[in-house]
Amino acid sequence: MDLAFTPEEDAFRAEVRAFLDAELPRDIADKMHKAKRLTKDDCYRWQNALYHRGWVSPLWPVEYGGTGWTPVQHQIFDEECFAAGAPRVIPFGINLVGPVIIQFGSDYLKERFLKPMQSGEEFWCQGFSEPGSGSDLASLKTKAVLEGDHYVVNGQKTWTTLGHFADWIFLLVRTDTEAKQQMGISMLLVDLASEGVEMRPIVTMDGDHHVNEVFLDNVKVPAAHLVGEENKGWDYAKFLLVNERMGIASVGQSKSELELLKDVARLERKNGRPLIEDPLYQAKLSRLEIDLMALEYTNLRMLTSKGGKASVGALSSYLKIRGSELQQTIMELTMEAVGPYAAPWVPQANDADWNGMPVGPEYASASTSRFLDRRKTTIYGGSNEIQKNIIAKHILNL
Amino acid sequence: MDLAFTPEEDAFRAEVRAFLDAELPRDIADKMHKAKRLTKDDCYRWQNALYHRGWVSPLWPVEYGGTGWTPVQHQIFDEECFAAGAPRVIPFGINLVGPVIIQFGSDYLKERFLKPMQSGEEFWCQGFSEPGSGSDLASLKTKAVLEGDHYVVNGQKTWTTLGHFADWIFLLVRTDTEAKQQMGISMLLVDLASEGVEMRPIVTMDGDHHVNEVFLDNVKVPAAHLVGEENKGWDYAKFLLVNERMGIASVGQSKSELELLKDVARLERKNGRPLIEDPLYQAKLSRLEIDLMALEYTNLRMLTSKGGKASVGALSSYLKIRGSELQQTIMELTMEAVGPYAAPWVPQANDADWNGMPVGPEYASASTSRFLDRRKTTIYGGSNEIQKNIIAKHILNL
Amino acid sequence: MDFALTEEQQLFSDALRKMLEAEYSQSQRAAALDSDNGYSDAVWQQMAEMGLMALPFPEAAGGLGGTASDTMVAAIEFGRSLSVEPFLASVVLGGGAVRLAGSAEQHESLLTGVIAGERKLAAAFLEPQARHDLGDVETTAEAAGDGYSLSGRKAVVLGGDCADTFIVSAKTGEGISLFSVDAGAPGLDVRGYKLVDGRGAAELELGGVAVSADALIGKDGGALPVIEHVCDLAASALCAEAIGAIEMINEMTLEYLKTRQQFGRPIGSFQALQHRAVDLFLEYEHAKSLVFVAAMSADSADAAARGRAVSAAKSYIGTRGREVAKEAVQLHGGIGVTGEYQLGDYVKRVLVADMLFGDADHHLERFGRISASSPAGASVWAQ
Amino acid sequence: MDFALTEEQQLFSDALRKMLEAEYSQSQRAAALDSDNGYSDAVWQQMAEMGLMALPFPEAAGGLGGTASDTMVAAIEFGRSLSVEPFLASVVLGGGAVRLAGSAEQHESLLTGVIAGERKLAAAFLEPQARHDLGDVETTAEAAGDGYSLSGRKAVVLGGDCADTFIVSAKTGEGISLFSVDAGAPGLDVRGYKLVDGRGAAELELGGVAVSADALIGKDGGALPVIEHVCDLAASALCAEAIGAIEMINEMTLEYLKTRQQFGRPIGSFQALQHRAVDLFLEYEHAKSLVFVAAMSADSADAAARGRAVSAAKSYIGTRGREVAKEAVQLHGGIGVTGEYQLGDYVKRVLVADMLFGDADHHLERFGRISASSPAGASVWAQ
Repeated sequence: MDLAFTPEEDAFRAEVRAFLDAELPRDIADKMHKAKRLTKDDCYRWQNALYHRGWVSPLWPVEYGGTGWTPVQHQIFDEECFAAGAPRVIPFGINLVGPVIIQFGSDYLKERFLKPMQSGEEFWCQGFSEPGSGSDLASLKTKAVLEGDHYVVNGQKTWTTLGHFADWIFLLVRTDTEAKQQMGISMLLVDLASEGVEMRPIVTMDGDHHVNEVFLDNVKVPAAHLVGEENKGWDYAKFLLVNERMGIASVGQSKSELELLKDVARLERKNGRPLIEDPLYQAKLSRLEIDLMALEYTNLRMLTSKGGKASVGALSSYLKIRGSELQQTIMELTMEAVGPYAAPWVPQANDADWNGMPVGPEYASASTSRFLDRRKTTIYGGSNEIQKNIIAKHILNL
Repeated sequence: MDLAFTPEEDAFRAEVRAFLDAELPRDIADKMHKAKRLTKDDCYRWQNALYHRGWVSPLWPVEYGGTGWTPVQHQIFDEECFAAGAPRVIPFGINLVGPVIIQFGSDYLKERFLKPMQSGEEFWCQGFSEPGSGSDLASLKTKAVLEGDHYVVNGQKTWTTLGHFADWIFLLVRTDTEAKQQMGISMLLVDLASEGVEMRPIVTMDGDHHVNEVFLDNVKVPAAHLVGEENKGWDYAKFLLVNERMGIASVGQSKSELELLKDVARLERKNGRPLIEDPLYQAKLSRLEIDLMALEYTNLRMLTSKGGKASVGALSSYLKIRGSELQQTIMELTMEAVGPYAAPWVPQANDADWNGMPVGPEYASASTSRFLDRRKTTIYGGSNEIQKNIIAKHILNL
Repeated sequence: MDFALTEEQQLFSDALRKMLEAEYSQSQRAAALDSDNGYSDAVWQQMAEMGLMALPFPEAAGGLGGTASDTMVAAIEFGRSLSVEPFLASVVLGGGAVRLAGSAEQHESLLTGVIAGERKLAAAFLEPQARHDLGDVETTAEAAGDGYSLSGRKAVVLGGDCADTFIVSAKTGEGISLFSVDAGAPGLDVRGYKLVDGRGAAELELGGVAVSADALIGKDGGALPVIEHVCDLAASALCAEAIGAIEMINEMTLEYLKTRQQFGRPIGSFQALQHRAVDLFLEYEHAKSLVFVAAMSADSADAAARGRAVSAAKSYIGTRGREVAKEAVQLHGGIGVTGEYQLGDYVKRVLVADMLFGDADHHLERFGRISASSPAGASVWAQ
Repeated sequence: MDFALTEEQQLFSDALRKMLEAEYSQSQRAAALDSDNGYSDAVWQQMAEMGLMALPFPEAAGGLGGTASDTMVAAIEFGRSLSVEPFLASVVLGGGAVRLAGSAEQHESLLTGVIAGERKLAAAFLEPQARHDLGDVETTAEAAGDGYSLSGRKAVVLGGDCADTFIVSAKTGEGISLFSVDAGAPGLDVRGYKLVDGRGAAELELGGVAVSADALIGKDGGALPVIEHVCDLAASALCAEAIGAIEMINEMTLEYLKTRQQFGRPIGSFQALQHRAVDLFLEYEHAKSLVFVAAMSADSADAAARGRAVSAAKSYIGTRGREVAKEAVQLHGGIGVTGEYQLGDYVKRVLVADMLFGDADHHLERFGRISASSPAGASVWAQ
């Protein structure tokens, strides 16, 4: 048992910092710290920089461009990136479908998709949820029928995050309508430029456009773009969802956001002193910080445990639940910290090139909209209720 | 809409105070305020005083000795009694089986049981729960078989509060083993002095004896001691349980206990000032006090609502849930207020005639044992989980 | 002690609900938000015709002599319909200050227009540095000629974007005082914007704004108790709006639980969600009781009793209301976070109810101060 | 960074668990509680033989040179088995003070007996008026002849009922200092009692107790940092005991949910209870991580880093541990509140873990002070 970093780990941290210092564009870091909207080009520039450094897909097998880091190195990398203001790499390619292609995809798929996914030349988005299938994902209705050398896909997907940045979508589709629900599902990789694909924005209650609906009307998909075997898509989806849950604890991001929150609490004043010294507010902040410490070390404890992948997969549900709650609490406490100036609604202020004058302190502008936006973290990636069902069933055997 | 008391209500309050001043034995009030154990004689003395004043069964129909008070008068009476240190009248006779006998019992039962129940000459206890039937009360197994002019009862009851003070027990028994669960149940009134009745104490984790197991071995019960009709006992039980839930909000008791808690918080010191002025502690106390205000006025709002008995019956579940939680919170905050002196375990100090020296302040002695004892409030009277099931089904129609 | 609406209140509540249901559909409201005013002038006029603007004012000033309970009855409907009309700003806040502190002449000159729905007032009490502290006033009113010259900044002035006249707190040599200031006064800069819940508000900058001597409302230096009372009235009304919004949030959530199917059954048949739905309704009932108590206390001149009741409600609504809003979104899942579904608008109304006139902590602390300083009972332990 | 037990620790943990499972059944424990000692002398001797009493002491003093992590491994087992042996009192607290501040002679004279299991120490730091404040010392040590005369009162001295020697904090002219005082010293009144969780403790009254000059442990007036460090070590061990108890609480609850039948099915099949059971285990995992971090930090001489880690764990265990305990009782229903069922004993252990060495609020505030005073990052807003 040892809490200290090794000299190698310290050296690695220095290396990461040097890289960030040299390669992270300042304008992007500034946007991140000030919660401004990122453009697709911003995402591309940062991902491409990571790609050239060989750090874009650290968790992949080394032969595909992974880094072979220890869990502690991953944690260090994550933390340093967020602290410096690097955006999270859009996860749908690198973290979600990438590992699925590597594990289950044909050589053709690996050849065709992995490099542009890493370089950022092709962005990906996710086509799992449907209007009628949220928590009950296996009830999905989008259908694919094999006709010769291609599938014809019809249906509708929803909650497609950053679909408007994406070039490709990975879909769960029903290929066997006779089989039991989970049995007849396959995974297809679909070019969003295909005829019959229509993407429509969903504006969320924060007033912004993060997610989309995707309509698929007789879309032709080459049969070669089937992942693995037909009707085995549910297995691939489960593999993918475990990976999704792991990233979703967002320890590095939350640690960085907590520091920004503490800055706000130092600048705001209540009863003549900095808000961070106000007993009630400080207590809330401390509870959050302690919860985050617990999350951080639980994450490390599990990643370094000798229980192996299986137990990590199951325990990742704990991390998802608490991690998503803390992401929300950070924004809730930021909103509270800002006081009455959390009430003005100035969505333009979220644009980095807006020249207007903010209402109240600059950090106030985004506080309530980010609180609202964060409501999604306990819903997506398998709602926290679904996570609890998973734990009750698979860990507690209830 | 008017929050003020009428002159008549003020006059009534004065009348209650004068009565308490004159008739509430000082030694009993002192025990109550200091959380000392009451003897059966203490309970008798106070109940008998109420009986002679005509106030022992205020909720009963006037012809049976009820007072015909308005809901506000009930509330005033309740509050003043607790504030003065009067014990709660043991509820099993007056509040629970009494109204059932009045509503459903034969003239013989009314004649035989109501007066001594009111005067305190006969105390009652409850025989509903069994080791295997807690929340699932209808699965009870204690059996009664009619043999000529009496029933023969066999089985086991548990969680019988103050059974060791009682002379009589009202039992739910199965009289038809063929019928569907709820259909075959009857209610019997049983003399605890009958042959075959054995009462054994259950010591709870606070170290005290409040509840009992009751073993019934071929106990003969006169057929005339059947309440209402055979196999209708479930209806009577439901009627009784609604009454039980109503009393269980315990607004008057909690208001009085909150004042005692605030006294403790004024005497304890933290960082050189009274604990009641410590920001974190004061915030907890205020939250409790506000919750209790909300409970108090919700109680009044429902009692004075024109929705009538039916809606009161349903809404009483809300009062039971929050009321029982607040009874627990009061003891939890008392335990916290006491600080390190909540750790010593001096159960003898709960006896009024103990002459030893307490460890720490006198009010510290009972703080942790009362916290432990209070865990029962969210379990008994239909656990809060059962209340939520009732609300979900009967109010929300889910 | 009586918790029922009077027959009059019930009739009035029904009429208002009917009017708003007819005139304030989601699309009508959206149009109102997009209009120049930022609210529906047609609804505003109907409100005036119904006598709403006259509600709390004395009969001598042409009002109806209503109580804060009457205001509550109206505000619950504003919350249910998500009204963005500046009733709270003009009638409760601006009008309340004039009513409580103004002379008969000021009642005449300022309230007549308010009652007719022609003049809109706004109260400029809070300042950028003050957070929720009404006594933290840096704006100054210096004697200048026959009148005063006002300089300073005012923050998040509710209804300030469309007000004709501001009631402004400023420090004279005597202390905090109130002044009426015309929206068009030279030296006054009004920067309007919308709040999260769609209402209008403004930042004010006063750069030596000249007002006459009779612009002083109430006693020179004696305004703080008035401001506190007016803000208690506003907080009480805001809590009533919030309880109206919570009512709708719960109705929508219950409906969704009954209709949304997953795993082949309505999600409301899952026990974990049932218990959480029960919590929402339990909180609603308890919050509503406190809102009633606050309204019945908000007219009281007894600052401690009034403050205790208002702060209890405001703090409870601030925390539990937000919890209810968050839970309702969670129980909805994805649909709950979309802008098109109206749940989000109700959530925003509940959030803003906590941000204005003192947040939950502010009122929790105020309640605690009042409560801790109340005389101790005869302690059994101190004997 | 490494969170796994070393192989040595794992072996030791297994051996200790085996011994306690054999020697510390519910009935054996009850007998120990009823004995004169109030604990099991047989178990105490076995603990000594296993080297437990030597664990944290330097090899030079005959100890094993172990770390606070080693203590944690043992303490988890004490929590699981509900041990009432005075390990925490004698080895961690009394022994810790001597180890950190004492001279080589004092190590020799005091620790040798401790290591052999023959001498029991207790630390008398807290006073009746002090609540959780270790610096609030009114007990005085006046120079008298060659030594000192100690007067004052000490509160809730863990293991004080059976200690041979007390390590007492008292104020000299220089400030807070530590003294060793024999249990039999004239003028020392020891009033022993049991705590809620079955351990022994005592109130001390020192009425001019004479001690010699070499009873002073460490620097005259320099004891406060030592006391704080010792109490951090004790808090860390107490948290480890609590996590052991929580482990058992969760195991018992899960087992009960699987076996108790109501409405014709195990109650653990009801979704509302399932989700609440998940919360118990989630809290356990997160609490355990903090307990590990506290143990790995508790030996640090860096008071801020150590305080941050220990206070995080202590505050988390204090609040969430209590929540887990309460929920477990509730999930059990009636059986959960009976004295005979051992759940209540585990609950009591968790409660006491919050009451000693600073409660949850105390540590939350301490954590907040450390955290708020840490240097701000380069604020993006202040630019």
